[in-house]
Amino acid sequence: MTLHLQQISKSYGPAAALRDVTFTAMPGQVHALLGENGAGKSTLMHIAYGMLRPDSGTINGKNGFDSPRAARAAGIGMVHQHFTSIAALTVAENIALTAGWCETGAAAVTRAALIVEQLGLPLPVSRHAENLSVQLRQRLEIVKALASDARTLLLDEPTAVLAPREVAELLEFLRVFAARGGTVVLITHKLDEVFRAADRVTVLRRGEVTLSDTLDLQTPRSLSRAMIGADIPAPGRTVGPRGKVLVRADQLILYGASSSPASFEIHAGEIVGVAAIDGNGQRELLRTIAGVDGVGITSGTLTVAAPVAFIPEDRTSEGMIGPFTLAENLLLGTLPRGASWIDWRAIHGQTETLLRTHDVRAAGSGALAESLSGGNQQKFVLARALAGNPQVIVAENPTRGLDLLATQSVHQALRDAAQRGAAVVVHSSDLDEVLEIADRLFVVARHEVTELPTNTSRDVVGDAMLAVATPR
Amino acid sequence: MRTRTVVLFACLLVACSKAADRGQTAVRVALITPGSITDAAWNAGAYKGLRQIRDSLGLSVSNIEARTPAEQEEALRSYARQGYTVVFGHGYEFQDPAERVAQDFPNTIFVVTSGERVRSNVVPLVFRIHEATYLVGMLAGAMTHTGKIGFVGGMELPPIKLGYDGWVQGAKAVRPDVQSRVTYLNTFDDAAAGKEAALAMIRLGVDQLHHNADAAALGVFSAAKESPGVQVYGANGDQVSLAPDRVVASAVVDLPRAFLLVARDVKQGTFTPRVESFGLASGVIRLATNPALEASWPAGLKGRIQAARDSIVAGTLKITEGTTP
Amino acid sequence: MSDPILPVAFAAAAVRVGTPLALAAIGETVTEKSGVINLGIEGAMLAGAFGGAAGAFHGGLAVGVVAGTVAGLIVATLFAIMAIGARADQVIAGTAITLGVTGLTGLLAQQVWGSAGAGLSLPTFPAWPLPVLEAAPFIGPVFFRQSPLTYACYLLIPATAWLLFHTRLGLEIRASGESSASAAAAGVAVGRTRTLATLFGGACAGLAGASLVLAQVGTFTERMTGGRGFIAIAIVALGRWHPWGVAIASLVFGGATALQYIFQASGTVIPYQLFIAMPYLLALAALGVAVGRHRGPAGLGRPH
Amino acid sequence: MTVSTRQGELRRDISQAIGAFVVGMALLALFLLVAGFDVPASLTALWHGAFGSWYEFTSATLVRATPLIILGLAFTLGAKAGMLNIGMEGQFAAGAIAATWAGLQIGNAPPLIGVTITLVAAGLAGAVFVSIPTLLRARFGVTEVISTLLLNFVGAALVSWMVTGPLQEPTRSYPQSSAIGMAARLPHLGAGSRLHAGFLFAVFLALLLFILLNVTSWGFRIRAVGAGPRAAAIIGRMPVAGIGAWALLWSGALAGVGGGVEISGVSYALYQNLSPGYGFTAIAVALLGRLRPGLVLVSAILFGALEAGAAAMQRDAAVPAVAVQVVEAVVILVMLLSMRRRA
Repeated sequence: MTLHLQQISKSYGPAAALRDVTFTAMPGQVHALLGENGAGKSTLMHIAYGMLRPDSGTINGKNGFDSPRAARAAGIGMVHQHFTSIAALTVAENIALTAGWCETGAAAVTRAALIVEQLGLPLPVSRHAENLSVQLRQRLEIVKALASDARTLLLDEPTAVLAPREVAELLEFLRVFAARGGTVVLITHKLDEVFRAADRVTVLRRGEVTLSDTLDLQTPRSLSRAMIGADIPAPGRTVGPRGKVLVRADQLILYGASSSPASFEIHAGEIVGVAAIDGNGQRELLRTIAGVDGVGITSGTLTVAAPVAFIPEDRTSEGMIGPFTLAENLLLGTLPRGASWIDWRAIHGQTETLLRTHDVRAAGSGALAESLSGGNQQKFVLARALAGNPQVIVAENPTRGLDLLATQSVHQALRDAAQRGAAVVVHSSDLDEVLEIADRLFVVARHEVTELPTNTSRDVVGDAMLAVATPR
Repeated sequence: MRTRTVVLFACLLVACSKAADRGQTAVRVALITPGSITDAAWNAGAYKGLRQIRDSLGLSVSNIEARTPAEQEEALRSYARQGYTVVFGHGYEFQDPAERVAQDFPNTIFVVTSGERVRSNVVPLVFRIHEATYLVGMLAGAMTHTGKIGFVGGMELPPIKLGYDGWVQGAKAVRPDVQSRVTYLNTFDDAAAGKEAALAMIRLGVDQLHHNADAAALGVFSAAKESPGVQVYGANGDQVSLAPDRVVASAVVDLPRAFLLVARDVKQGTFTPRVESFGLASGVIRLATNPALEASWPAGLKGRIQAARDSIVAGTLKITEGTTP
Repeated sequence: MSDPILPVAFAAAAVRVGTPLALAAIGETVTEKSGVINLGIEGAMLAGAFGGAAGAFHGGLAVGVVAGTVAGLIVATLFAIMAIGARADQVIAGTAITLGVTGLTGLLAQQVWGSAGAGLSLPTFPAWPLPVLEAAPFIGPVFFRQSPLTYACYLLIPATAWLLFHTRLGLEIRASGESSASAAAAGVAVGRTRTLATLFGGACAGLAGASLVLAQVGTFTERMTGGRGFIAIAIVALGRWHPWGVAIASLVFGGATALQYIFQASGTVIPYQLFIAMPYLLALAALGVAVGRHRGPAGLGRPH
Repeated sequence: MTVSTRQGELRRDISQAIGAFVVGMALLALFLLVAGFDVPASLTALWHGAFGSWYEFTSATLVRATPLIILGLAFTLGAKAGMLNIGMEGQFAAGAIAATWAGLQIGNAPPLIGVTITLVAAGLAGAVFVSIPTLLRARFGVTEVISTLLLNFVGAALVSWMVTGPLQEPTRSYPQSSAIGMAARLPHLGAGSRLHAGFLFAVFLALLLFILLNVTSWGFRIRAVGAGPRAAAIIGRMPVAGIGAWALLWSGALAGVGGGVEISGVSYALYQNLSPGYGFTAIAVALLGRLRPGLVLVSAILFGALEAGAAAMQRDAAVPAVAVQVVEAVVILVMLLSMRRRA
């Protein structure tokens, strides 16, 4: 089935998310939809899937779908960027829910078992979704999308949480699906995936189509220009002096995490990149080093120099308090222990200084955190973390959801901090980002920490991460 | 914000005009009830009395529901400030606040139903309901087959306890071995609770039920209605109509009549502060029997009840407080 | 309790007292499964009692049952407009609605029956012994000599369990309650599903109120529900958000209440207030011990 | 309405509160009209009963507002930390019991000391009463909404037992306690006025809470835990559950003090029906005051005026008392509709 989006426009208030976008995906092809974060890729696909109504434009000659249900009835299935399976329901129930089956209970289990068999995507159908590994949850997302006989499959950055070998399997599946006459739209911002899997490519930039063509005429450079508009200068990279040991783990075993003890040292001036697939214990490791969230140490010792700054992955719920002002959010990170009076004037002053020095665009120190854009929020979180001159900085996915320029500025800030003598530990779900920024490389797999040389090939790192990606 | 608050208060001060002097010479009567006047019993009776005062004495009246001590004192004071001649506080709980307020308003007469102490302008209205429940109890003692009688009270208030004492003593006078049971609901509103309490007693063998639980007592009647062989006795009003084939008699407190008597004295200028105590002799407290069931009374019972009534009126038969069940 | 019929009578009373609680709690279970906590069911129950009384007063028992259910439905509609339509805080909207309904039913009762009240003028359901079943030892007199509304409750328990766990709608309700965002992504109309579940809860609460009037006391009095709706909410947690668990919890609560009347009437020196507080203390203890960390639907109380 | 700063929030909060109140009053007028009452006479009575004279304003409106202020602040304190204390009615009862007990014991203590002991006892009792839900939540994860709600019924039974048992007056006939000692009573502000020093105390509490919440680290932690528990734990490194429990305890203590002030300043003895549902009305008060101590004060006075006015409506225009509950509910619902963005 051909998916034809004609002159789609969509605005949120004064900001236009999509302007006159025309997009066509043909049966038998994998069509890559490429673009920076915020370019409008997800918005476009949400419109195609009936989750959003366009302000104007048509889908296959009609006004768009009223609901995802209508889209599914038209043979369209979607795999979302974040998992949408419901943890407390079984795999079969999750499939039944999305596919719109009337069967429930045992009948649904039978039908689900048949579906996963047919699709060649095996899943334990009567298990609860919360008990699945990350790879199986991702597989469940695909099964859900295809269960109602979808012939058009939309995938929104499906590879973000997968290890390289799993990515390869997924792309292979998509190729086969297309070869059998299916239509695939693959949203990504990774050029290598585009070249490995796609037949056609469309690039969006700031809500407009900047390129749409068959892939064989394209080069990485042409796509990158279409995405970003200009060549991005490579960030300057000077490795700081390797200083004294600021983090030392000795025979460390974390509570609830089995496997062998970890011993490592992290020095001042270096950036340690942590590569791992979600759910393998990197979160616990990072949070234990940062001293937050109460992960217990079962045995061994961990010594961390103070002060430690932590940059949590989810800035809107963990990094800051939305309905608080920026001054209050600054105080949140700098409040001394014990009882004291608060000198708001001084804190507002500090906040204003911070906003200026880190180029955070906000209405002032009295602005509510939730009124800032995502990039500015992250800049603020980073600025606050660095303001206390931390010895150790721990960051989880510090660039998630940011566009390329904002990402560059975050990377630069972390490098600067390392150069000033801090020890920096960074995890990103994006292996490429880890490889780009790290001076040293840790892989966390099945709660085991292994150090690999930085010049290790991407595939070898991937294998190290994947060693544990099989169902537990 | 602060400026707005100041503006608000300024408005209030301007608005606080001299509203009070609205003094009138005509006799005006107010009633404060501690519960809803729709309870078909204690408060409804008082409200009926108030309407009769308006209709038959031609006085202007007002009433208010005040459930809490704070509201009760506020209401007493407000009526007194408005120059009401008589303010009925319908319950023992008005005694203390009425005494406090009365000092400041010597020209208003405060009548406290079920009160106890008399002051120059505070008058307790005492209903010796136990004189009637004694007679009702005699009937129950005579009518019971199982030898077990039961009582459902709303709360453990003095008039309710005293009524219970009369009921038990009356029953024992006729049948000394009678067993009595009592349940307090802690509510006057929850009819379902009243019904379950009554049903529990019926299961325990009780076949004669009496109550003092206002609206919640409707459940007692409902329980009796559906339990063969169980008879029920009304309280406060004549409640025969609730279950004509089951209500043997009611211990009536004729609240309207008592209110009317007090109001008439005030209107005629013959009122003197004293404990206004009403018993069988006054006609305010009386036994109302169900004529349809009188045929089923044991022989001679009518005479014994009449004799007991005469002894109570004459003062030779006294009902003592504090019966053990 | 040496009397041999007493255990039967007690158990029958537990079922009778538990019926309105179970009706309201089962409805609330469906509501909460969809992610909505409705403290307004106390109000819906009171409205149901009033509607049941007014309906029966004017048109007989059947009209009473329908009117009571509809009254509960109306109150739940108001709640749904607030809590689902306008995404207002559910706890507070429910509390406010209960407050308002308490006043409104008081006013309306005065309009319908005047200041004399309803008296015992309303028809009530007699106990309908079910043929054959009622003859079963113990079980018969306890469960099968009850009012038709109790039988309706018996039907409602498996029907609700079936609805929740064996139908498409039930799946959508549970999905909405676990994660409204994921449910929406799966194409569930979360707002509509939650509204349906809330209305169902309101109708059940209305029926519960009507059963209080039409199967138990035969009259309407102001504030007559006396907090039963709030207890029903505790029962939902006690029953771990499952219709059968809720049914058992209702029975336990009904038993505790029935027991306190028997204790009181049996004559003890223990203050009667302890008996009155007993069901609530029991619920608290059970919440701590039995429910523990079982938190119910993950999205409970969160607007979509 | 898009709001990006605190000042913007405050302006929005005030205008919405006023709007909700105005709409509530308009609906009241409509309601009276439909129900067949004399609307001008009813509204005149409402106004006079609340603000008609200095006496009415102080002795009716402010006296009724006093417990609403204290309980409104109690709810505010809990809600700021994300704890919904629906059980203030029960804590109020516990506080009243303790205050009565203390007031009966202290006899001839100097007045200031007597009142202080009485109110401290009330606060302690409120805290003890709420410690059960606090513990259940900390230990077993039971939501405080349900546990505090259940304890309201227990509180009512407890008062009922006290006035027929341990605290009953010596003749043991009336279900009430003896009057507390003079030392335990809050003085009246002016002869013939019902307004007592408890009102000033409530105003002081509002000021105190304002200061604590806004310029101390204690209050900042409470607000942070309520507004963003995850961020408070991770960035602020705060013990979230502990701070929440702490706030709930103080909320209960404040509600207990509310009961103590009612005994000390108004009833002087323990009765069964001490509260007409202050614990529930105060939730509305706190919400209308947008959980800001200063606005809670104003909104409590508005509710006090509404209730005093409703009493006068019944007295002078024969409008049934239950009407006021309908009005209050309407005000809360309109308020909720206007603040949905933050719900």
